[in-house]
Amino acid sequence: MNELLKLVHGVVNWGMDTAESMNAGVLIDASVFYALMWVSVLAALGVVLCRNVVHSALLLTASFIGVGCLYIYMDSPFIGAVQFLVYGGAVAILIVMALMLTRRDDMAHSNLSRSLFCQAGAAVISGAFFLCISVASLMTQFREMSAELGDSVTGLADMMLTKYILPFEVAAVLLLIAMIGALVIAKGAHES
Amino acid sequence: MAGTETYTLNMGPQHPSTHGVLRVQLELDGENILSAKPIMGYLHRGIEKLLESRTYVQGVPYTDRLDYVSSMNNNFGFCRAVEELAGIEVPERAEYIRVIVAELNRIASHLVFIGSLAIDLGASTGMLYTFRDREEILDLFNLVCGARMTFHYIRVGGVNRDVQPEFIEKTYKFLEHVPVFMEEYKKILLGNEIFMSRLKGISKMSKETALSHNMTGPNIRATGIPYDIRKVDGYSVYPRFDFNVVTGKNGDNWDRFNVRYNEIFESAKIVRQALDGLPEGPFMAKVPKVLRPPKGEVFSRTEGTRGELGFYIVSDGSTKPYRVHIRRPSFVNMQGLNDMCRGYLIGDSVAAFSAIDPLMGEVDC
Amino acid sequence: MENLTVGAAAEWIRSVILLILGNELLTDVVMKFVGLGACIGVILTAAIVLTYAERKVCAFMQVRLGPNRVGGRFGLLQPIADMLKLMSKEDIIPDGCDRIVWALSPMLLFVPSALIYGLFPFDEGVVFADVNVGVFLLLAISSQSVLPFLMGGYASNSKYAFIGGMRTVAQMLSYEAPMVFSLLGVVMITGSMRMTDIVAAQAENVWFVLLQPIAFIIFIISATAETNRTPFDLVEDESEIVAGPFAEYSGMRWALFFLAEYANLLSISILTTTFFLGGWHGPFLPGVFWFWMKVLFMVFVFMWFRWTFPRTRIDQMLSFSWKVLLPLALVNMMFTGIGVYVWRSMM
Amino acid sequence: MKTYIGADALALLKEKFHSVEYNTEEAKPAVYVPADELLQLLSFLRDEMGFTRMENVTSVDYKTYFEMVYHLFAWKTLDTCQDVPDENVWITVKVKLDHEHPVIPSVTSVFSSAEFEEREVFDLMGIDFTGHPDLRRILLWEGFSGHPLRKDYKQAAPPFVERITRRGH
Repeated sequence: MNELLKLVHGVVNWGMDTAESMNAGVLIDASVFYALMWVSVLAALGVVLCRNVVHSALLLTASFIGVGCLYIYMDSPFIGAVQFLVYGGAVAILIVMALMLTRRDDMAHSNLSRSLFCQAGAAVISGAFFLCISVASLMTQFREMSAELGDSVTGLADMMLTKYILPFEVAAVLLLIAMIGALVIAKGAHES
Repeated sequence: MAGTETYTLNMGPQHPSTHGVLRVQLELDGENILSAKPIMGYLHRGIEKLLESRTYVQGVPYTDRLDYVSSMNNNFGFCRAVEELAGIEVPERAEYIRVIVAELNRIASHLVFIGSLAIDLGASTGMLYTFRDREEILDLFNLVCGARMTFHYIRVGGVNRDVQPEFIEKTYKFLEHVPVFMEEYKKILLGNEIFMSRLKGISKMSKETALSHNMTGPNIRATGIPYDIRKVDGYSVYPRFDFNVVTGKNGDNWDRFNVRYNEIFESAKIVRQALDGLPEGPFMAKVPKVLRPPKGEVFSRTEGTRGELGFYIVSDGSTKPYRVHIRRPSFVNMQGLNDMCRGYLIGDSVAAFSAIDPLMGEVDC
Repeated sequence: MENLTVGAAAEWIRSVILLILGNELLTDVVMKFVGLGACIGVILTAAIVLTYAERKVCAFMQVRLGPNRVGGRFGLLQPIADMLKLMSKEDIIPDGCDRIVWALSPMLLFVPSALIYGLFPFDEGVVFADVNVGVFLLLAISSQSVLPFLMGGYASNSKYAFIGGMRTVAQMLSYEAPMVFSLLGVVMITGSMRMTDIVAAQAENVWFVLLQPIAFIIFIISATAETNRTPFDLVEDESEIVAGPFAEYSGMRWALFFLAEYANLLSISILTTTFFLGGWHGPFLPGVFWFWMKVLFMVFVFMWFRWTFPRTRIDQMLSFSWKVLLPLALVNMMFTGIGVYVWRSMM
Repeated sequence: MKTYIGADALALLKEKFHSVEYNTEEAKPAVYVPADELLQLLSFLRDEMGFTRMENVTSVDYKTYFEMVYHLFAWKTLDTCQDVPDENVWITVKVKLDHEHPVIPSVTSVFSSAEFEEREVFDLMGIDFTGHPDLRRILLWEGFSGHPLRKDYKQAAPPFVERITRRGH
């Protein structure tokens, strides 16, 4: 029995040593990151390439959730939860539901025009957008999160309710107006 | 801007809440019902045609299969029609026994109604309770005729056999039990806020609409019209008993429910009076072995549990009826379904199916 | 007594694994998987126990016996029989359905239901992931179960399923709001969104059900709605839309929906226990006993609702959420805020 | 109590509608009316004589001719009757129809409640109703041929359905 245990210990220790020498911690971290990244990116690609618009919308949700997981993986669960709740839980559902409720003759080919002209136009626009974003993010000097913020939630709360209270409230009012406007429009459509 | 579109939903014939094989074609705008079209005939067995090839006495068991929840009332109606046609005088004791079993069956049928309404509104526990108590009545019938579902107890000229003292004793016991279980339903169903809000003000029907659809039974009484054949025609020995015609006020589902709920008490009252005054004597009139009613025709109606049950029989003087037509209350009541559903939600349509209380065996005949 | 805690059990498992592996780091990694397995084990056990419990509770309410043939007088093996039945059933694929979406729906539905078990504190120190935004993350994850319902409803190519899917969205989105706001009261008193902190705060003072009775009621009601149980089971409403999104599923796929439903039932009971009933705390007995006693009591309460109430109508249900529960939750939150402020300035 | 319409009321009817016929010998004579005067008679009965309830609509096949049968009831005190069992008069109206092409005006314009019953008669007896809002088969399915309640109806042989066996033949 003891012999067997010793053998197992030996194998385990050898394995751990090898893993350490190969920098396994970093490797695992990176592989998880890349896995989540690929999920998001492939889902996003699927949004563009799918022929069925409902599938596109569902893949959009997958992409949102992948990004949310990335946030959580990068130690900011609050942002991740917000991503889940707002994008995965509300925005995506509304998009999917709106698409499902709209009837088409053939759901399998319901995505937008697939002519070469449209595709080229889309490629140019998205390429330009991608360029802008990447330039912007490359040129920005990212700072380490300052230690004084402490716990990310309380830090966020402090900032939002003191320093940035005005923009916060303005955004809230704006959303409220948008909501009421949407209600009014929807009501009008129903009556006509 | 693109408009919205309506769509058709076929509720039934296989659907948990259409009470058998009824199919209702709902025209829907979202969850709002624009129209409801009942489509029936899935249980059509041609009983009217079958009765033409049977003798009058052989025809009685077929009526059991019409409204199989209240077979006694159907037997009663058919036998009354045949007796009227053949001029048979039914002994008093038989009439009393008939009234007793018919009213007991009415209670049983209304209990099924309460239970099925409860389960359609999601309160499946309510159904189990009513079926538990209906079981007592079925046991009584088992005692009196040996059957629990299709009795064939009321025969042309009287009843199949006399009631035993044990039956009378147990029926008294059951009548004492009636207020007890009714109190229980009050607790679990009537007092429930959700139950109330699901029924009050839903499927409202005015007196005029109910009359124009020729609705009968609890459905018309719920609108406030005291139309009860037992009172209006005063057939059999009903005029001797003291009972009220229960009516509603608003003609909504709540009233339809309440009318049936309170009718149980009235029926219990009739049964008690009939038991108290049960006369001695024969339970069967002298009916010739081969019944040949004289040439002629008859339209006889009785108050079934679901409304006015009419039998139109044409005799050509032979042993078999020339033509039998059955005026089934459920069938005629179905005309009101559209009015009861239109403008309400899918959830209300289920309550409306229940409240109209159709029995497909009767609708399709 | 000390040895009866879950923590002690975990320590013991850890020591065994350590003995076998002989490496601290690897043992920690393995222990994470043991924790995962325990969470899944809780869900699967719950599905078995709760199906049996539901049948028995239902039978108790409905004056009948319930399962009494399979496995002795009390029908103890009934869940196993049910499981075998479900597994051996034919997998019917409806004609004209959106195959991929249809097949994914039950699996995806199970994911959020199972995932939130990682955030529950079962006992002193027994929590898979003690996140500092636990409450928030939990609500976020549980909100993800809307989409699978919608997918199932859409892909089944059936109008009943589709209506069910639409109802899910309306129902879950409207009841999420009062649920969140009712929990905010608890979070404000505790001053933390960490689940263990909330439990600890109740151990120090009183259970939050006493401090936040209105929030407790709102939470119970909206949790019932979130898990689609009577009186708010309009999604699977068998008397109107047959079974809603599940109408076209059979066999194991349906069993997954079923499993998710019971996982959700247990998780809302655990949530109620954690937020309002003091978690694992209680005198005399080890924490794990208290915890499961409270949870099972809550499960019983939810079953009680299910078997005694009729079902509401969709418009009544939505207006109840927006016109009654949400304002009530907001008012409750305001008063809690004032109370917390006054309390802190007094201290 | 249920009573049949009195002799003087019938005489009044005869006076109003000359084509109306009834057998004075019988105790409860049915009123025969030609098809084209049916609607006038029914509106008269409803509006002037208080026969507001069309309780029963049916038909009989007498091999050489069809007979439509209407049972009407006059329930005088529609709203007030609570406990007093009151007069309840009824009348049978009949229409004889040709056996080859039975056509009759629909009474739904006078008694809208007859809609389903007329559909039933159309379905099972094959009598055509002109002016009916929605004349379709009601109990039998659309593709059914024949009208089963006719005396000369012969049931068609059940269609031969090849038996499906496990081997596929």
